[in-house]
Amino acid sequence: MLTRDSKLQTLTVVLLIGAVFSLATLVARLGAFHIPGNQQGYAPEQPIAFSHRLHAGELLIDCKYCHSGAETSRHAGIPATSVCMNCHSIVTDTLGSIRAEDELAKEEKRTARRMVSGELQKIYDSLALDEEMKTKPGKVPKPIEWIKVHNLPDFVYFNHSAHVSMNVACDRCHGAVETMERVRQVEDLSMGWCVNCHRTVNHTGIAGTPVDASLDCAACHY
Amino acid sequence: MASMPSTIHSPLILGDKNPSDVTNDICASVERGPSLSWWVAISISSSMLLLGLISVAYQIMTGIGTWGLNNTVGWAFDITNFVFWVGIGHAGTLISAVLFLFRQKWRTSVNRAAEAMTIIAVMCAGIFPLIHMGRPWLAHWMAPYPNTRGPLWINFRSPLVWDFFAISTYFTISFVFWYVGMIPDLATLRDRLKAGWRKTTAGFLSLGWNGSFRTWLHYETVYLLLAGLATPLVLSVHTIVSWDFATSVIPGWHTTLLPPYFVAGAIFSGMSMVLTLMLIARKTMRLEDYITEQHVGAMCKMLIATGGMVAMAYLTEFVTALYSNSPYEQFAFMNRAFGPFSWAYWIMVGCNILSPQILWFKRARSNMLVVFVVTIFINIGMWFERFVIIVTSLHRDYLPSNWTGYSPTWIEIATLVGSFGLFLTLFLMFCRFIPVIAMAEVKGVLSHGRKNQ
Amino acid sequence: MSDNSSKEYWKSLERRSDGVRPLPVAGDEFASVPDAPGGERKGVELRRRDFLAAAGFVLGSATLSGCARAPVEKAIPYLVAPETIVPGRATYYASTCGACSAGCGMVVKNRDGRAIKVEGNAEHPVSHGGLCAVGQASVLGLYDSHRLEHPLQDGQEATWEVVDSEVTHRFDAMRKSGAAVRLLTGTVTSPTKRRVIQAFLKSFPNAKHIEYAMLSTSAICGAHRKTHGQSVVPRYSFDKAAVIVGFDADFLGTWLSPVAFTAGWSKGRRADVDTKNFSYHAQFESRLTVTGGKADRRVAIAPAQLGSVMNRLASLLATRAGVAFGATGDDTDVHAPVIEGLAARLWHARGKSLVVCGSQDVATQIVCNFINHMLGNYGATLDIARPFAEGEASDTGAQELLRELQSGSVDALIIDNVDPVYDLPNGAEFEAAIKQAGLVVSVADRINDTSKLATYVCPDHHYLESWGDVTLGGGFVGFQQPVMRALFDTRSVLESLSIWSASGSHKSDQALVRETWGDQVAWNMAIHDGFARISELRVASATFRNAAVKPIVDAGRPSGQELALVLYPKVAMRDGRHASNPWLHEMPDPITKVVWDNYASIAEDTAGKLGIETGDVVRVTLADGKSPAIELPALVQPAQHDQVVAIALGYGHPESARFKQVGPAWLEGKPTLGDNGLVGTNAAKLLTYRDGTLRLSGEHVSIAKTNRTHSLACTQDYHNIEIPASLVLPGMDRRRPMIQETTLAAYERDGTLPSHGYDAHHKDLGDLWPDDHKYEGYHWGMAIDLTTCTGCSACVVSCQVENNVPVVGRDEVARKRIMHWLRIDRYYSDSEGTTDILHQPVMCQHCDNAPCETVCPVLATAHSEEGLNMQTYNRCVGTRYCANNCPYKVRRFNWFDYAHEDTLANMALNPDITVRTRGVMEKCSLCVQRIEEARIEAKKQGIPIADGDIKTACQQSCPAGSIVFGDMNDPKSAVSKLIKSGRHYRMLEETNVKPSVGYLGLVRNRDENEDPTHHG
Amino acid sequence: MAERINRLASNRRFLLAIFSSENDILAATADARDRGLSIADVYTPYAVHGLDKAMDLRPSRLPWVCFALGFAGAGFKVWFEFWTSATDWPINVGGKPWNSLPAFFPVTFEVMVLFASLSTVAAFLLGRGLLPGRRAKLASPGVTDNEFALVIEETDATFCLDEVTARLRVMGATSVEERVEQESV
Repeated sequence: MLTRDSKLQTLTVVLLIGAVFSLATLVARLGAFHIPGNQQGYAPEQPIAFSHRLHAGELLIDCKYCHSGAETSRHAGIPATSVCMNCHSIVTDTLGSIRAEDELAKEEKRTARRMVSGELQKIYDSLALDEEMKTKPGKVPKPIEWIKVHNLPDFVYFNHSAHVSMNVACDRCHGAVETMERVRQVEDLSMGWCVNCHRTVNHTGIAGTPVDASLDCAACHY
Repeated sequence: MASMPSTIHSPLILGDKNPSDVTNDICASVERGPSLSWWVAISISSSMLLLGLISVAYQIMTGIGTWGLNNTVGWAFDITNFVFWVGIGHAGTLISAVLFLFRQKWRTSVNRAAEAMTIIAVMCAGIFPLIHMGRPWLAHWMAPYPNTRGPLWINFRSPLVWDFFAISTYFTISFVFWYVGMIPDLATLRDRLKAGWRKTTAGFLSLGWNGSFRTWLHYETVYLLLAGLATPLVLSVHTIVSWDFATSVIPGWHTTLLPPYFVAGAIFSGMSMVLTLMLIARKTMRLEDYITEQHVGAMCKMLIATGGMVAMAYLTEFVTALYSNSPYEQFAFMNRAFGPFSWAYWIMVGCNILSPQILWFKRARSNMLVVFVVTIFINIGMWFERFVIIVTSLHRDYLPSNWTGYSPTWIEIATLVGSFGLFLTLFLMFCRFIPVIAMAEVKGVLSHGRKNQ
Repeated sequence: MSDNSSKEYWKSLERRSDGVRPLPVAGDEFASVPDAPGGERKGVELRRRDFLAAAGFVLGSATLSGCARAPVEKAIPYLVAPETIVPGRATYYASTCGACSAGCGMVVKNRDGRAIKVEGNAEHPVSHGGLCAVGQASVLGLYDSHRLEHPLQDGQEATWEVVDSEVTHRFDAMRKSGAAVRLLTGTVTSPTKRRVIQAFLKSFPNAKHIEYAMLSTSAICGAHRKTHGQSVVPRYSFDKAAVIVGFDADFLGTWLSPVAFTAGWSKGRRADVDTKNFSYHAQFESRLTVTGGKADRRVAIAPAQLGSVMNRLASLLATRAGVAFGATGDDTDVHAPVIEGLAARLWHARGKSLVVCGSQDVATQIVCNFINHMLGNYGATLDIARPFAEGEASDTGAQELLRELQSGSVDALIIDNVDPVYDLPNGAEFEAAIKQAGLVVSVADRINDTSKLATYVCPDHHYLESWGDVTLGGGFVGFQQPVMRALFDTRSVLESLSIWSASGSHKSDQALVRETWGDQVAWNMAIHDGFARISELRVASATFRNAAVKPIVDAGRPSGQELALVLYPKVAMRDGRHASNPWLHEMPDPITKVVWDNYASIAEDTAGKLGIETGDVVRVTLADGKSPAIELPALVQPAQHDQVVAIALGYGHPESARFKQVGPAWLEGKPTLGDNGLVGTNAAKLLTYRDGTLRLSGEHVSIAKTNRTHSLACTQDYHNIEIPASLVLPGMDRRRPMIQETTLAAYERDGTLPSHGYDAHHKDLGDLWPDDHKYEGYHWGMAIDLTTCTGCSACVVSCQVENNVPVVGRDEVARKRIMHWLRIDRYYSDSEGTTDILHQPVMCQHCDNAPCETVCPVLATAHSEEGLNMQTYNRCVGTRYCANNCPYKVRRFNWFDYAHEDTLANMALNPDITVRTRGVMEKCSLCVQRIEEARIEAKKQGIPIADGDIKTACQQSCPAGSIVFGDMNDPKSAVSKLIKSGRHYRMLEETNVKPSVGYLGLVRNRDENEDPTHHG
Repeated sequence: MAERINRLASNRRFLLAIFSSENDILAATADARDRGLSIADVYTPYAVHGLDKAMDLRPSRLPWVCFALGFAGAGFKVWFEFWTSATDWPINVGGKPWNSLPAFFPVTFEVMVLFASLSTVAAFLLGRGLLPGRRAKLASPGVTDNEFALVIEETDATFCLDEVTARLRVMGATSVEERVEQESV
């Protein structure tokens, strides 16, 4: 009898340790836990290593310069490649590497080559441009296939212009994009998150202006 | 003793059994190997179950469209089966709880099986609300739990939510009640069986029961409390099921009569199904001494009583409609009796009202074959009662432009057959593995009606 | 914290291709267009469905792992963004509908580079904002996967260069040799096309342009040539007519320009605006049409009786006018008193009346002209100075061509978008004869029975991709403009003819249209508006030639008690040119409510005599035995003349074979197609030529029952306004008050609808909780005028297009599972020997005390703060409890995944609306997407939404303007005014569900003793 | 004597009497109680009525657990329903009032029953130490079949084993034996 009992005890202890261990592992993972569909933290690698930190953070380019649909349409929009070319027809590489080339050319006593960064080259390739910014004959322009970061389910209707015109700041949903090298989904973009904001602003207003954010299902689902 | 037999003083258990006989007799069916007839029965029932499983799988993969429903008749076989099985599921708790509270000692012979039948029937019933959903994989949305949708909970005003809570509570309580009642018998089994998986299982499940009277004392209290709680529960469940219809706006559904009508109907159908199964079990499992003509007679009387209530409800419906002066309501009932589905209505009346009348006669009550046939009729009639309520009310409601017919597809019929398959399979398993009669309770009433003790 | 840990998952996931068919890109200009319009949403419908279906399955297993991610979606921007397109914002272009020759104005919604919805142009001088079902549905023709994507040479893919060079070469040779060139077209309503054709043919010494149409106007043109010297179809103004008489002319349903006529007709029937000028409408017709259904007095006549009835009317009027007319008509006819009363009314309304006739017989049309002339209607309600159309005065051109072809004397045949093999009675002869022609060039958008015979098939643009113009009559011309880039390598027929012309000048269709009009129109304005007013096309010289008038001798056969055949165009299918459009096949016929079939309509008595029931297949044979018999199911039709067998044209089209795949495939599923592998049966074989015109009616037929049956899919099982007498308690009303009607006389006197037993103790039940839901902002509501609703079903299709409502197929409809959010209930009402037809559009009534909401366990349906009954598809678990508890049965359940497999057709989906998955409930949302769009725009501008800013899709399409939507809280809104009307009622008001949709009772211009509610 | 005291400190001694009928055990138990013997427990195959009085046991306090938890469950549920429907996100459902109290009762009732019964059963099982897999300590193998066992603890030195054994035999015991339970240290 005694031996059986002690066997049982050992088993209990082992099981208990196992349970505690699993629980500990689970708790550690809890921080990374995502309900399916919750893509918080999603930061896919993009075809071009475009830095929002540089453009929006350092150069202080307004969000709506590139994402011009935000004010007028439901989609903020990904800028057309031609929008990049507004600047990058002139700016082809970082100041550092151009200077380096200038100095190198000076040392080697030759004219400085035109420097084109690898990432920017992808833009030119997309438009089928050669080094002279002229259309390369025989090459087909191909748009850049960005990876969508902020995906809402298809059964949700979200309208950027409705929010932007009510002075909802971009970072309210997108976070401090101007600090991100690569864009990351900061908020979980869940329904609860949307509803809570809609409820809060109905009490607090946005930047002191009272707003009427709808809580009807049909505001987003139809 | 023989000259003046009366229910109160005649023995409940025949054959002058002592507790040991009871143990031997009842455990025998568990201990001896399955008979050929059991194998035949289970192979038939599990084939039915398989057919049901295939049809449900097909339905879930393809869509509810594989049922004969349409835009007007959104429920038919599915909810009919649901209400039918829930109704069947009422007898067990009723026999266990209500009769317990009323100190009806004869219940002890049938309560175990009746409770098992309840649980199995509720399982059969529970399947239908699940598979009738367009997206059953989202059934958990019926439960209020914290989620990413923020403050979106569920609609506590919906009778379906009430139903969800009622059925799950009912199943839980019935199961607990059944299990608690079974602990002493499991202990008996544990102490009788030779070592093996069955002994281990019985040992595991009997929770260390040792027959201590201190435990018995609390046990009796728990049993009484459970009975006390289960009695309003059993009434509430079918009341809530009836509210699925009664709180709607559909003529023929929207009536205050439905709760008592449904409860009476449920008891009626449940009693009838218990009797059907008991009559088979007493014959095949040689339990004539435990389930005596006296038991059958008592249950027949309950059938007459509840059948009378049901008949009363059928009549009242018409009177209410007539009195309501609502043309929609009046039409609903005229349409029930004389419309395209009048055949279903008259099957219902014939089976539920006319057939039990024969049980007024003692000779009929003591003829097991007659009783058996009557219970089969009632089972059929009660299925049709639900069909009539659901389909004939829906198929012709307010706007004549929406009036449609309904006919089941083979998938639906196969699903109904499958639910019977599940019911019978589980019941046969129960008969095979669990003492079908509550030994501990029967032992307590052995002396009942015996003069010398 | 752990953000970076999951990066690896993403790289490894490939984008799911889903078999999305890439959009064909025409041309390779430097990418000023995206390689896929709306690239961000490309193929999104499939993923959505997959996602919804998969989400549930995945949930359980994935919850613990926490690493389940949605598939990677790509965002593909433009290379160079076009200035006018903002992704996600719709642009609207005015154009002219090309679905039939009526020329209704339309506004086309273009979203992310693709046209997704067409709607009526409210400023249009002809259609006044409505658009019929066919027009609404025609947008799907753009995304028809059967369209040719490139030219064909001998059935093989070819380039335009090759085809052009070869065709031009051969035409040049013919110009020199004087070979016979024939151009076969449908009715040409485009001045530019006529000009281009003339220019093209002029260069050939022996060339001829032949026009034909299955539903031709030649009899009208012929009659006017004889009476007025001009081969025209007048412009009819129903709005100016106080008395309207129709003789077999379904002008509200299918005749000539139903949208414009409905708009005009309904203007005279605004009971709330003006009861004094409420028009009187009498209709003499052999079968039951929507027009007859709306008439104040409808008389069922056999085709053979038409002549005598019109003779009688003409003679009565001639007597009053003091003009001679050769006959007196039959004054012993049973209808004589009716005709006499009508003559008096017409005479009283001289110059304010209109008599129209749909007969294909020139002599009959002449008498019709005579009647209108005597009544002084020319110049008042009929305009031949600025006609609706000019046309051929006979239908014999095509037959002459056939003989020419058979004799082998035609060297080149150009067939422009017509299919004579299908739609002419001797199609088989055509098929054989076309092969005799030396060169056959077909300008067809697809391979059909005729174009498959062509050497070269030069696919035309869809009308939404091309430039064009249409004569509208009344001094207007309508313009078509391309509303999106052509999907395929197609070319406008105008351009093709210009290239093949002698000059060989390659002019674009735009240039050609512009050239036609020169300075006559302000081009930019005209294109912006979609129409322009032009200086008069012709100067009237319309003196009436009395000499032409002769009484009708033999207007129709047979004369005895034999059965007469009546072929007719269905409201949805017309002449069958849209037979590839599933929306139109699934639109319930306004009269019979049958979908996906044509049938032989037989009157109740006749069917009884012959022992035929609905669904029996019958064999219909022309008595003269000239044509082979056709077999099709019978339908017993109330209110049809006993001697008539009516069969719809446009069915049995070879193109309909494609619908084999329509509808769910499952164990007990039945096919959408009939035994012949097609939808319906082609009745064109039974058309006959007589006196130079193609006749639709009057032939003597025999009908025989076969032993086969073919069940017809009908959306309605019960047809009578009264419920069965056997199921009603004695003394109770058999009629339920869902449709309330009255007579003009009673309404003028009372100003309200007659009261009925139902509302006596039910009016204004009040609320138990008046303070909880007050609707302080907007409170959306709708009012539908049953007086002007004709049942034409434009709203049904418009709703389907706007809201991505799936097509379910014949079997599903037969199982009563049609998905239309808006249905039109149709009841027959028998009174005093005549049968009235009642139409009632029913959509979700948006009850403030909605029974459906209470019962939903998961809050998938709830009420908005603005009184809308919201349905959240993604929350729905599909218990169907809501649908059961809906007294109106307007909720629609997705019984299956109603497939959207055709990725091209999916481009017509509205990207703002969720495509619903299997197992969820859906229903009318009162076009909440339009409300939300208007709200967002109003909020951006900081102003409230003005009345009329939001038009629901059904409202927009309604030719009669019967549907009004708006804010019930705004006392000045149109809907509020209608709610105050004495005719306003809400359906099933007595249940106190408080619907937000209300109806305006049906008023017929009748004496009170004709009141249909006062009988028995 | 010292040895006996020593033994008592570490072991408990019991007298086990087996009876074969309900009436015998009732009488024997009552008799033992009247004699002031310490009745450790009685083991029966079924609940013998009257034995509680014979053993002088107090009624069970489980009804209190049942009442309290049932009440708490109902209270929680009615609050939860009110909170979700009227406070957390009031959604207009069919024009019903935010606080649709009557509609909240059915679920409240069900939850009350659920809480009350499950808590009662749980309290019973835990209170009596009935747990899955628990090994039963049987007074006699037949107590779950047909035997009735009376267990009397030898509480003090005055306990006279023979006398009690004799008495028990008189009362109908089919067997009487002494058992010693090792006290675990």
